[in-house]
Amino acid sequence: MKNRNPLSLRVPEPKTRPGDKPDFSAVKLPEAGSVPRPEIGAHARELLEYPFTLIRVLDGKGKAVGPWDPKLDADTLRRGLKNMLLVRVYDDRMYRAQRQGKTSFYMKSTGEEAVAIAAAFALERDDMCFPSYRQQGLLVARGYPLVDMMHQVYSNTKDPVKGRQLPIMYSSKEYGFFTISGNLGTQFPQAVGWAMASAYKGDDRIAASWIGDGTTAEGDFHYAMTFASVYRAPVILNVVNNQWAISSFAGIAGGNEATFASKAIGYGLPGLRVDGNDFLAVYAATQWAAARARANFGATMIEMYTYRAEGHSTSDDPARYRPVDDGKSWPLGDPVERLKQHLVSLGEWDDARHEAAIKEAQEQVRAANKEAEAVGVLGQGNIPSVKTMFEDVYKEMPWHLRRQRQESGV
Amino acid sequence: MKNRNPLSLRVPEPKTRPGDKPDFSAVKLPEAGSVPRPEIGAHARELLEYPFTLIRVLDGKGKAVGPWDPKLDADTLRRGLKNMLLVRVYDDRMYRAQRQGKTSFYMKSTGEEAVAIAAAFALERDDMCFPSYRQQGLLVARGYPLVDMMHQVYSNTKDPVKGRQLPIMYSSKEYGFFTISGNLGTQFPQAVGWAMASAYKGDDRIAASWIGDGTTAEGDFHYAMTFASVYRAPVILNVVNNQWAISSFAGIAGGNEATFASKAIGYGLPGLRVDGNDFLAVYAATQWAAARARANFGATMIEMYTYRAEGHSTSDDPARYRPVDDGKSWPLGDPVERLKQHLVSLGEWDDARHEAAIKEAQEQVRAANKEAEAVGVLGQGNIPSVKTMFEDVYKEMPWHLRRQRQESGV
Amino acid sequence: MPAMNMIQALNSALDTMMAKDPNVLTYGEDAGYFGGVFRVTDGLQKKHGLTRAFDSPISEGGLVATAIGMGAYGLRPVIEIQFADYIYPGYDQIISEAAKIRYRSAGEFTVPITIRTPYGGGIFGGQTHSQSPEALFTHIPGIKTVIPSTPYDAKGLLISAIECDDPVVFFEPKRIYNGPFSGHHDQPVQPWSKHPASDVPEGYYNVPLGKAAIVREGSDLTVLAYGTMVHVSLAATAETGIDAEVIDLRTLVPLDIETIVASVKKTGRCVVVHEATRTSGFGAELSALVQEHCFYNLEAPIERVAGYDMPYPHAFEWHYFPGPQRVGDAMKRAMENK
Amino acid sequence: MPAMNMIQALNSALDTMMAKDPNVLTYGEDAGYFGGVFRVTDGLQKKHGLTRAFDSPISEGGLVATAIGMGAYGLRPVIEIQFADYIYPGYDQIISEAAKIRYRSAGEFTVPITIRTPYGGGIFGGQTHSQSPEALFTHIPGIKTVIPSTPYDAKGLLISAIECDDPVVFFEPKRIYNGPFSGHHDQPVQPWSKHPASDVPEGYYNVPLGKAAIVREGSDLTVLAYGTMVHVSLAATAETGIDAEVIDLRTLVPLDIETIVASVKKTGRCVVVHEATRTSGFGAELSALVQEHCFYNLEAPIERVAGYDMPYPHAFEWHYFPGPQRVGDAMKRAMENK
Ligand SMILES: Cc1ncc(C[n+]2csc(CCOP(=O)(O)OP(=O)(O)O)c2C)c(N)n1
Ligand SMILES: Cc1ncc(C[n+]2csc(CCOP(=O)(O)OP(=O)(O)O)c2C)c(N)n1
Ligand SMILES: [Mg+2]
Ligand SMILES: [Mg+2]
Repeated sequence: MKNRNPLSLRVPEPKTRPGDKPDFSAVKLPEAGSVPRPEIGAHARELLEYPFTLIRVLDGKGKAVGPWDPKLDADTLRRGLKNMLLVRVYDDRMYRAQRQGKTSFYMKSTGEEAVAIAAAFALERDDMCFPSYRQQGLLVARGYPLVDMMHQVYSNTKDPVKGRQLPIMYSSKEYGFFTISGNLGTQFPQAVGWAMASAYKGDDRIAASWIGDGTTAEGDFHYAMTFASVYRAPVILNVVNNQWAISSFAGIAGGNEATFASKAIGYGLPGLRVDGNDFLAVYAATQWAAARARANFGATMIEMYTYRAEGHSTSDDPARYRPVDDGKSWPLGDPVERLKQHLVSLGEWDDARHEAAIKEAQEQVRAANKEAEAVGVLGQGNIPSVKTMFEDVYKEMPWHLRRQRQESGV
Repeated sequence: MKNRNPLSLRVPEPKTRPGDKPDFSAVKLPEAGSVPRPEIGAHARELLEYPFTLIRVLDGKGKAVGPWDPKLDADTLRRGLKNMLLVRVYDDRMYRAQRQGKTSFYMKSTGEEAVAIAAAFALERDDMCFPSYRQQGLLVARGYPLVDMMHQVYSNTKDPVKGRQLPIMYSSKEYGFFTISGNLGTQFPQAVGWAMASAYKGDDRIAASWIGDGTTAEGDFHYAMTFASVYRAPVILNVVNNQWAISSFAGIAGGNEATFASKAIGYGLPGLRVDGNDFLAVYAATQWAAARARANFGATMIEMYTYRAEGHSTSDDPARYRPVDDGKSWPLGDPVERLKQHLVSLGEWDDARHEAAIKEAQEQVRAANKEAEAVGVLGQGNIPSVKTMFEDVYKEMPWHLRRQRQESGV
Repeated sequence: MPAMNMIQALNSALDTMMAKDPNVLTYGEDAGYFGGVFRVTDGLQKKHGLTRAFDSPISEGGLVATAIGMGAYGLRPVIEIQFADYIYPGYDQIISEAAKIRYRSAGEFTVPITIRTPYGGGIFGGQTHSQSPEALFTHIPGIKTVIPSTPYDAKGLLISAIECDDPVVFFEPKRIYNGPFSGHHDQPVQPWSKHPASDVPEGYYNVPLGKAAIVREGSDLTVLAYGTMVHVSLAATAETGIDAEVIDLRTLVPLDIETIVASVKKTGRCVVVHEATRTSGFGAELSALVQEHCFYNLEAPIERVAGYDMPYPHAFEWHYFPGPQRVGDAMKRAMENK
Repeated sequence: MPAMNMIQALNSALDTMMAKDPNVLTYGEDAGYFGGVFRVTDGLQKKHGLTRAFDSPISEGGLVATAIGMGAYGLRPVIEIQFADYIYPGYDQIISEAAKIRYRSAGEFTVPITIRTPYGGGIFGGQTHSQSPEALFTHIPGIKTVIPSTPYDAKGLLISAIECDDPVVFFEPKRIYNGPFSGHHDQPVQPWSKHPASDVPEGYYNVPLGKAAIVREGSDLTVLAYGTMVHVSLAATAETGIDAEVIDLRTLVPLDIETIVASVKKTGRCVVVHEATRTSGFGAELSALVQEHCFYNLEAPIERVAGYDMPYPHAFEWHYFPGPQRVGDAMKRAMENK
């Protein structure tokens, strides 16, 4: 018989709010090295536990342990560290540029550098990336010129996308970096389509895409997972769980009820859950998924478990909705510090070299920024010719746009 | 290093096509009664195996076995059987009416009667249903007048929706049956919203919704699951896996890669997989999910595992894409025959009474149809006044519709 | 040449392009083995292989999104949306992505995809199998919107759409798949075989996008129509005896403005016809353009004949459908003011 | 009464209705604890409770769909779509469901929901924070489309929208959230406090839907505008010295046709202004309606001033934005023909 207890609506709330002490006691961390590494051909049905654990390689002392250790040589590790430093310095500089009124908007990837850099290292140079706005590290790792990124951020006369896009919405076909969209998640199923095309043509290139934890709630997430599963598309679908979607904690996206990685189960895809602040773990998981895709075993979904250390964007102030310095208490630390610690423990790095590397990165960024600012910053009129505003709507300009261009008097 | 094997695109194909023998050897059936029945308050994390098994109560001999046996009395079972017979006879009659040119379109639920009837029995009369077009059994079980259903199918002057909807797109607020949409899946997240409202108000009514296997690929499926999970909505989300979506087998929706029930895991919801041709199993699973929802433990997703015994609709000819009589070989049989067998084995039913029940159903349908046809069938002009065509677009008719009505000369 | 109906002509366009270009493939709900609920892709899987014509999940959003990804790779996918009434789950990917990718990437990435979808009423399909949503696409820069009215144009325009480097939404007037339709539902159905435009070449040819066709020359007034309404307008012309110039737009964006303006300057009167609901329909744009270009030539108000502003109501098919009577009445009103 | 800007006025409307009616609740992305990226729901969770103003998953489709379900239950949910540019994943639920449920159920089920969303340019938001998609809703029967241009109207219209038993899409001109905007981006920003319409009552009042406002009486020509463009049009009027009658439509559907027709019959000239892209924008419908109702009164072609047909380009904010110069030029063209 029907019980007569009144129902009630549950609205999830984070453990802490401004004024509270950071509290990550709910974050359960299995030992580094404790998760086995399956065959790349393993059936998804055999991998049901992976979404509920956490793949970690670097332990508390910075040692690389367990079957997921990719055994990278010291040079590669140093390049990874330097790339992460470069992105971090670049982010700081561009953030400052926005504060100085030199552009309208900026978004940092601080604390999440390993997610992009290690992935770029594990992928082939000609694999295609469909990023969100927080994987600028992919471009940096692939050697895209910093100054061109800055031209884009400043919307100046050398902006590769001709001043048409909001800052950080980079695009580079040459570097295998798909034009970033302001509409969250749309790139996820597009990456699957690109991967289907590669398979259709008997090519050997794969695709990879990244969305955030909050974006998993969009239909595009479901479309991507469904098509990737049905057509066994060679694609890596990364969910970067940095715990926040602007002011909403991951629980608003369902993160309290199940891990994001576990969403892979319902599509018959492997779901790996990875310490996103562990360069080696990100590299190893990406490498596994890439090998699996290239061997025609299809797609893998990877939850990159990390933390958005700073504000969502220059328009955001996290102090309004989470404890100040929340990030400093993140139990998985900082990706730069952890890879540094690892290299130091190997005797392949030290504070002096680290300082020098930071200086070098700052030098690179300063030089590039000097060059970019010389070309122009936003609001000073050094924008592409207004004529070009009417181009590329279609391959050929139709009569009505020609007419509008005339009326505009340019 | 990158391997150079060419990739290839995989397009799933069903085991059999026209000309082949039906082959259901891939359908794995656990013993009836073998699946335990968890506490209604069990955490979804403890229920990970449920999406991969099959809840069955009626065994091969028609005996009710195991912990899911709802122990219904014989009268209830007989009412269930009679309701299923009534829907089947009704479907046959309306299908014939369309073939006779008395309406434009019809869709049967043949073979899936238990899915709707047993659910209606397990739900409270005032729980709200958000059905697809194949749960006419809900209306029948709740005692909605057959003749009104026919008026709708004939779009005649007594059509409750005033001739505005395609046949079978019923609507009845009084009977807790939400207006059916032609757009697949839209009702799934709407049901979640209704359930959230019930919880918001401290009400004790719950919602239930039904979509097909094919429809799970729509974004609305994902929206419903996400919101139901996040806000712990008191709703039952049923996926009626009848193996086909028009001409596409369930593999095109991802059914070869994972069970539909397993999609619940990624949202932290219980996912039950149920023999949809087993009246008792459908009743028991619905009862469990309803009790769970009413006790404020939130939503349950149920995969009703059944088979679309006939064509998708009057516009469809399944002989073009699957073996003829495929349905006859469905390993889980026919819901009417199985409940009949159960009642007979209990000594509560026999062939004579069954024949009589069929006759009675035919009588009811014949009488109702006589009445409905007398009011009018499609194409004979006995439609609602054309004036009414302009009403209910808005609560009050705006000037432009008044003007269009004038111009139309009615 | 054998007479083709519009379904056969569309099928022939796909077959021709799949044979010509290995980068052309097609997929959609029920579009594979079964050949589509309207049979437009019939036989393509058997002839060109499982991976070139296949079924898709019921996910219009996924259909469009994956096609965009394929287009970015370099393929020319043709996807089928089973009914235009069901295109909306894919709307975001069409207008936020397909339409904008060339522009936002400064031409680096392009979306050479074709989205085929049957539209329009006249088949007792009720409110979710009868819609005409073309205006929801003509408002979006970056998309081309194409609507044929004969088998010959259907094949030629579809081939042009597939070859087009910009995304094309290709609306197919399902009511005239099997034969032209005057709007007189009570008269016997005409097969295409009796119509000259059913004379469709087997192989490759194209009909350029952006060019309208004057299907009837006349001097009294100009009728602007597309799809099924072209045939209804011709019927109304015959029945009213008004010497109308009937223009089949064929492409809505980019529009063939010269042909329209030249005609209205000649006739001084204009009637715009479509099935879509009136308010903010494409007829509004046509009316605005005509008065902007021909204000001093107009001798009477531009008339719009369109669907009433409501969902397409099942039982009222013929009260709702803008048939020759309503088109004729508008033509007469446009002639009144001398 | 304290001066309110448009954000405070909208917040006050929500606060007033939540206090008045327990069936009113609001949710959206970042709309709960944080109070919305534009602060419109600021403080409502603290004051009215966690279940009455809360965050939603990033799922515009789910937002609209659950609101429809709540509406069917009997609540009056107000949902926030963070930017109009992101409304499209919810488009199917809005136009296929919210707009049609009353009709298809013969009035049995209704959808008394309000969908709030900031729209429009002028903030260097680039192509996905500057869009004006109103015409994609005015084409859909069953929805009301509302756009305020002042704090007073914003509160009064939002209250009417919440009380309306039909679904309302409520577009908020984000550029004028904090102050009116003439279009002269180089001039100092004006706060609302200097504007009479910032004089907003604390408690309940409403401004009826479907009624336009004549914000400036004039005899030379009629300007039809809404949202930010009302202020731009007033600036253009002052700068050209043309004695224009400026009409703020406030509701696009249902439209206040009487006010429009009376004005154009008086002036004989008309300029239509909006930020949305020109082709198939709502200006086309306005132009078509005016020439249908006032053909014999028109002394010059109806002019349209609109966004160019392209995505809103970031660096070209002020070349793209239809400012007072472009509006003024159109007004002059409309005056030329004597
Ligand atoms: C379709 C859509 N809805 C809403 C937004 C506004 N928005 C921009 S970023 C963001 C939060 C995204 O969070 P998440 O996916 O976790 O990515 P993160 O920013 O944490 O990397 C929102 C809601 C948008 N850009 N697109
Ligand atoms: C959004 C949308 N896309 C496509 C269709 C066309 N359509 C109607 S029924 C159907 C198949 C549905 O299959 P399934 O979900 O398995 O339900 P079943 O018919 O088997 O009960 C399709 C594709 C539709 N009605 N709505
Ligand atoms: Mg995030
Ligand atoms: Mg099915």
